[in-house]
Amino acid sequence: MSLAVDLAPGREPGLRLRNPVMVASGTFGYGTEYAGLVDIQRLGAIVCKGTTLRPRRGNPTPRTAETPAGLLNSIGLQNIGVRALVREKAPIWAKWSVPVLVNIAGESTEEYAEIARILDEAPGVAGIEVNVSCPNVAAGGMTCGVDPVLAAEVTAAVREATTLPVMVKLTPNVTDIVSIAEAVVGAGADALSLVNTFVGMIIDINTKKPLLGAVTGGLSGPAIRPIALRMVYEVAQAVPVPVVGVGGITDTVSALQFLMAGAAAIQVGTATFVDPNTAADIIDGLGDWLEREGISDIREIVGAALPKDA
Amino acid sequence: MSLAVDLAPGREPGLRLRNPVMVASGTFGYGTEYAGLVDIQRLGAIVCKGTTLRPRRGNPTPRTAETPAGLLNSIGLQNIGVRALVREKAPIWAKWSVPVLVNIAGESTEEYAEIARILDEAPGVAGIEVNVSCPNVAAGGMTCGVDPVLAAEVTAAVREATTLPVMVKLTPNVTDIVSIAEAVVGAGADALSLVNTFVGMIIDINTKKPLLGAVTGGLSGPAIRPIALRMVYEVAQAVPVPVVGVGGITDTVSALQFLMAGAAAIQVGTATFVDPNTAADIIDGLGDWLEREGISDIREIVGAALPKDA
Amino acid sequence: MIRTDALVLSNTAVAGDIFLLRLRAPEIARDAAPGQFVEVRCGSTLAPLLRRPISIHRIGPRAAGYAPDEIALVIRVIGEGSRLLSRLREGDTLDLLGPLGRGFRLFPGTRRVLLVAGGLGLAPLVALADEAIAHEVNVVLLGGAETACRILPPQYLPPEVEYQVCTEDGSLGACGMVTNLCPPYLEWADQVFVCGPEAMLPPVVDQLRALAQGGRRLPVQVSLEARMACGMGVCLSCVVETRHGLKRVCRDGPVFDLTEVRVW
Amino acid sequence: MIRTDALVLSNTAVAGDIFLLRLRAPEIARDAAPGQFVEVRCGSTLAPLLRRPISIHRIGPRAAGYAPDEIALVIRVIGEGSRLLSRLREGDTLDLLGPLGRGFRLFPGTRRVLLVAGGLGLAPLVALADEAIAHEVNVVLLGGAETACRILPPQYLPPEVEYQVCTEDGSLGACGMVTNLCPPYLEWADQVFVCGPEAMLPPVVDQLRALAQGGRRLPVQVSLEARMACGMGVCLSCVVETRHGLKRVCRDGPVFDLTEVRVW
Ligand SMILES: Cc1cc2nc3c(=O)[nH]c(=O)nc-3n(C[C@H](O)[C@H](O)[C@H](O)COP(=O)(O)OP(=O)(O)OC[C@H]3O[C@@H](n4cnc5c(N)ncnc54)[C@H](O)[C@@H]3O)c2cc1C
Ligand SMILES: Cc1cc2nc3c(=O)[nH]c(=O)nc-3n(C[C@H](O)[C@H](O)[C@H](O)COP(=O)(O)OP(=O)(O)OC[C@H]3O[C@@H](n4cnc5c(N)ncnc54)[C@H](O)[C@@H]3O)c2cc1C
Ligand SMILES: Cc1cc2nc3c(=O)[nH]c(=O)nc-3n(C[C@H](O)[C@H](O)[C@H](O)COP(=O)(O)O)c2cc1C
Ligand SMILES: Cc1cc2nc3c(=O)[nH]c(=O)nc-3n(C[C@H](O)[C@H](O)[C@H](O)COP(=O)(O)O)c2cc1C
Ligand code: FES
Ligand code: FES
Repeated sequence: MSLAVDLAPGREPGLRLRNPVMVASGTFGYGTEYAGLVDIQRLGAIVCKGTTLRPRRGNPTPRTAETPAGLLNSIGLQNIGVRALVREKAPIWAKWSVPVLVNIAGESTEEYAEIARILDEAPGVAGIEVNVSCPNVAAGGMTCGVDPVLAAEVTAAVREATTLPVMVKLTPNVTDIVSIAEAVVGAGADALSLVNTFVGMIIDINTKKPLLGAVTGGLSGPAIRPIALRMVYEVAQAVPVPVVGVGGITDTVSALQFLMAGAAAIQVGTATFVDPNTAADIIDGLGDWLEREGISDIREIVGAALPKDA
Repeated sequence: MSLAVDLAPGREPGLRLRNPVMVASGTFGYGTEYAGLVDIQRLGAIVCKGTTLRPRRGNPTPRTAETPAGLLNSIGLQNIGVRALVREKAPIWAKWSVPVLVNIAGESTEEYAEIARILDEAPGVAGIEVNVSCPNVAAGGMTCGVDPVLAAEVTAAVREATTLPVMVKLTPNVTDIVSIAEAVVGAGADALSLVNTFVGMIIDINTKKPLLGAVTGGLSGPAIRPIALRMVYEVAQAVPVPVVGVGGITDTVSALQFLMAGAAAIQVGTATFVDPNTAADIIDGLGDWLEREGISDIREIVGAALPKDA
Repeated sequence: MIRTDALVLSNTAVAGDIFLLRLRAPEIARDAAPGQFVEVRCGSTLAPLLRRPISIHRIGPRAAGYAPDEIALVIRVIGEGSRLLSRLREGDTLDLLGPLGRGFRLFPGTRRVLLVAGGLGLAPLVALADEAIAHEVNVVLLGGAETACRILPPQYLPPEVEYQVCTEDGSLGACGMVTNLCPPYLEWADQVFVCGPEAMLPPVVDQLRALAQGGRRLPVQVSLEARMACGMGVCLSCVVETRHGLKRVCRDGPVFDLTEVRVW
Repeated sequence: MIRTDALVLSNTAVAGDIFLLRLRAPEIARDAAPGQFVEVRCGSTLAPLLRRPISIHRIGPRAAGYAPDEIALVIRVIGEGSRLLSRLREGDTLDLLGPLGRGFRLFPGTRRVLLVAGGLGLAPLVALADEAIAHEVNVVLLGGAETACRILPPQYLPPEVEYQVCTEDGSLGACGMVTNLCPPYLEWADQVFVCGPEAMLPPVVDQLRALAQGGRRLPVQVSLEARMACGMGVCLSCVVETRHGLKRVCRDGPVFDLTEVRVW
């Protein structure tokens, strides 16, 4: 039975995962934090924290708040910067068998390209996930992910700057995610991941003020799952590259829903906070399910729920 | 202590509610169904089921599915049509003290206008809520709510066709809800209500097919609350007319959050299914809260959480 | 119909993953008729969100040792909601809305009823059996399920009921679909009541068609399931096509004359 | 640090809306140090979603009749999560992740410790008191709360502890903030440990500043609260400004030297 998938089949040597279960950016640190609790080498891939050119302090606290079946966060890309990452983290990853993708965010097209160039030389980096969608950073972030032209521009610049597999991560805060997906694929993305978080907020009725220090934050978790799933279903029908489904996945059943909606792989985010073993449990669960169903290759069920004429 | 609000202060005789707690379209039928269980005359207002020019059969079943803290529905505007409504329902409402708004949906601008004209003569109709946002009807619905020009066109046509207060209900499935809100207010809306449901789906992994008969449906319930609240917060800062907050309100605390975000009134939808007394409980809860806080008029807290310079 | 916090008197695992909940719910016990259901809140949190429709299984049958203010529900564990219900303990409360829907109609002249249950379709038929027995009507109850541990053991039924069971895997009673057991009893009964999965209806309809060709038209009532959101007739989630157009299972049903929903 | 299903041995309402949970959790009891916490799953459903950080209140203190594989938590009911925890019953299991964070550091030479608790800040300080007593260190515990029913009754503390309480409304003990009780004991103690709301820190800092002017620099450790999502140092939700930049309360703390987080 095979769980293996390739997220960059159009590019040598591809981005081969031994299984389609990744952990999402910002929810697994640099991969080292959970090492004591989770057998991280079993994961399909790890996407590390959002990384910028220079180190960032991030947003004021409070930075998270719970909502019904959801989590709002406004971390604001606190990170050590790409150079420290290449120096301190990538050498650790180079010894791992699990591929690590670096999630990057820039404040301009040039910054995106520069980060990608710096990563290109780093051993231990298996690919780049371009965050054109972070809703927390006023400059860059949001504005570029909601506009097909800008999103394509950033994609092309990153594509140009690196030979690594490039996956572009889309924001769901748009009227028509398919048009953004098509633009980004046209600009050279090897794969797409979707979705990032939905812009939301919560008000503390005691202080009569927004609870988060940054006023708004990004909503993740099971609450957003049905919307994320619909977007994956739409995008998977529209683009020829692998799509990675993210958003509210908590268990094998929800992972299977995304695969059947056309996702070649999935990412687990918020659920890791609830149970650090979620991703590993899903890997086991997918294997068991395939066996019960008598299916020998996970790729057979990718897109099983898509319209047959698509 | 006063809970009263006016949702059409710019228009004689206004749309005065004795309290800001309404029940949302599609979740309270024609108001008669819950009459045995809820003291409906206490409500701020009732918005009746989405109504079209001709009767509609709606979508295939299954039409609903539960999601984490949410509900997907694809009822597809099954309704008796506006003429039957005027004949059979409006005369009942005319005897009620609670105002009833009719939620309308057309397949073209002319249809919207025609429905509005028919309602204009009906006693028992306190106002019109224009659903430019129903995600379930291929023709009309979605397409017009996501485009500022079309949304304004529909608003202007309805405005033209009736002397009743006109509230326009916005869809959240857009990149920039503020631009739609501004366009609609510019076209003559007396008030805005937001949000309608988010397009989502669920896949049945046993059949490997979308669970809903209509494939996608609209997501409502507490899951969407943080996103709805953020949109109300944005729109309330941008438009000069009353904004009605809808989306995942389940209790007094969540109702207060929407009021503080700038909503002049709120609507309870899905929560009524969970507890039919939710709206009545919120009315009591708001009264108690004002008393505890020593506030004499609910309008004092409307927008309390908005930036002070706005 | 009211909303009430019923008191859990007991919760018994009666077979496999099936639980029998006895509840004190005076207003519901007073107003309920066999075939009606309640909408149950499965927990106090926002997930699971919606109430679950659950058939009323017993309405204070004195003969079975119930007090008149008691009702019973049977729960089969399927997903999150039923799992939470299965964990209720004596002394807990359970938030109910009901009784809801239109129940079974036992005709005054009826002397012999056939009840045909697929799986937990049995639940509401037992309340009907109680009523029939109280009216000195003879009751045959045919119960089928996939496998033995999904069959309600006979000690949970009124002793007057003739109870025949079958399982799809043959682990208890005859092997096969419950509808296979029907033919002899269709000759015998004055009224037939069916509750269970949709798949039971085609064979029943076939058998009735055969009977009808022989000149015998039996009155058959069927209780339908549907995905519900409100349970109150408001949301139009649970509609079903009938001879008179779309009807709501929650309010116009769940019990329909078979002739309303199927032609033969 | 592990994830484990602890067994609930007892759940006692000890005061107002405060509950004492005794749990069998061998690995956590073995590894935990005073001041560390666990991340607790408050239910089995998706709402409430996140685990809640809860301080470890007792680590199997034999003198208090605990077995060595037991821990205790104290819970004050605030919202949904703590409400669910307050309803746990003997025999239930509780999903824990821990022990997490860096605890209090009792210096080898210390003979007299002052523990200053605001509200449920008392919870982890009792584990520290147990340890101190085991090392024959003298312990004064000052506990403050808004009102009497939020004060842990003395029978739940080791008898060796000198326990002074005060309430903001004067309903028990002295009237006022717990920090008002500190001054005499600051002269007496070798080490001070503070746990409670942020608002306690400024008065403590003021008192320490006065002492420092008199030439006495006391080592003070403070346990901080912060909104957490992961509890594991991953999400960067719980950061706090320190002398060495942003630190994570969940991993670099919750216990910090006061000099790290405040200047005086
Ligand atoms: C009129 C009626 C009477 C019923 N009586 C009983 C009874 O007596 N005992 C019992 O155990 N069950 C009964 N059911 C089915 C019961 O409502 C569902 O099995 C139960 O809700 C499963 O919920 P869950 O949360 O465990 O499963 P999940 O799969 O988690 O449920 C998810 C959602 O799907 C809906 N759903 C799941 N299965 C069904 C189904 N078969 N029909 C309709 N909706 C479904 C649930 O209501 C819920 O909204 C009845 C259903 C109806 C419509
Ligand atoms: C290190 C640490 C140790 C703690 N120890 C204890 C303890 O021993 N006993 C105890 O009863 N409580 C303790 N708390 C606080 C406890 O985590 C929250 O009071 C509790 O989570 C309230 O949750 P709720 O679901 O009842 O309330 P809700 O208000 O519904 O919680 C909603 C969200 O806000 C967060 N939250 C609410 N209050 C706080 C708070 N004061 N600090 C941080 N986050 C908060 C919750 O974790 C949750 O994510 C501790 C908190 C921290 C950070
Ligand atoms: C605390 C937190 C931090 C995040 N940081 C990033 C980030 O740095 N870059 C990014 O692209 N996405 C980030 N995300 C988004 C997640 O990667 C993921 O897209 C989102 O949470 C939806 O998935 P989920 O519902 O499984 O959590 C973050 C999410 C959370 C909860
Ligand atoms: C079953 C159902 C039917 C609905 N029908 C309509 C409708 O006909 N017209 C409309 O404008 N909104 C309709 N809505 C949307 C609600 O009015 C409301 O905007 C939405 O559910 C969000 O609010 P909530 O989270 O409180 O439910 C419907 C919602 C549900 C759940
Ligand atoms: S479930 Fe809402 S109408 Fe039947
Ligand atoms: S709570 Fe996630 S880093 Fe501290």
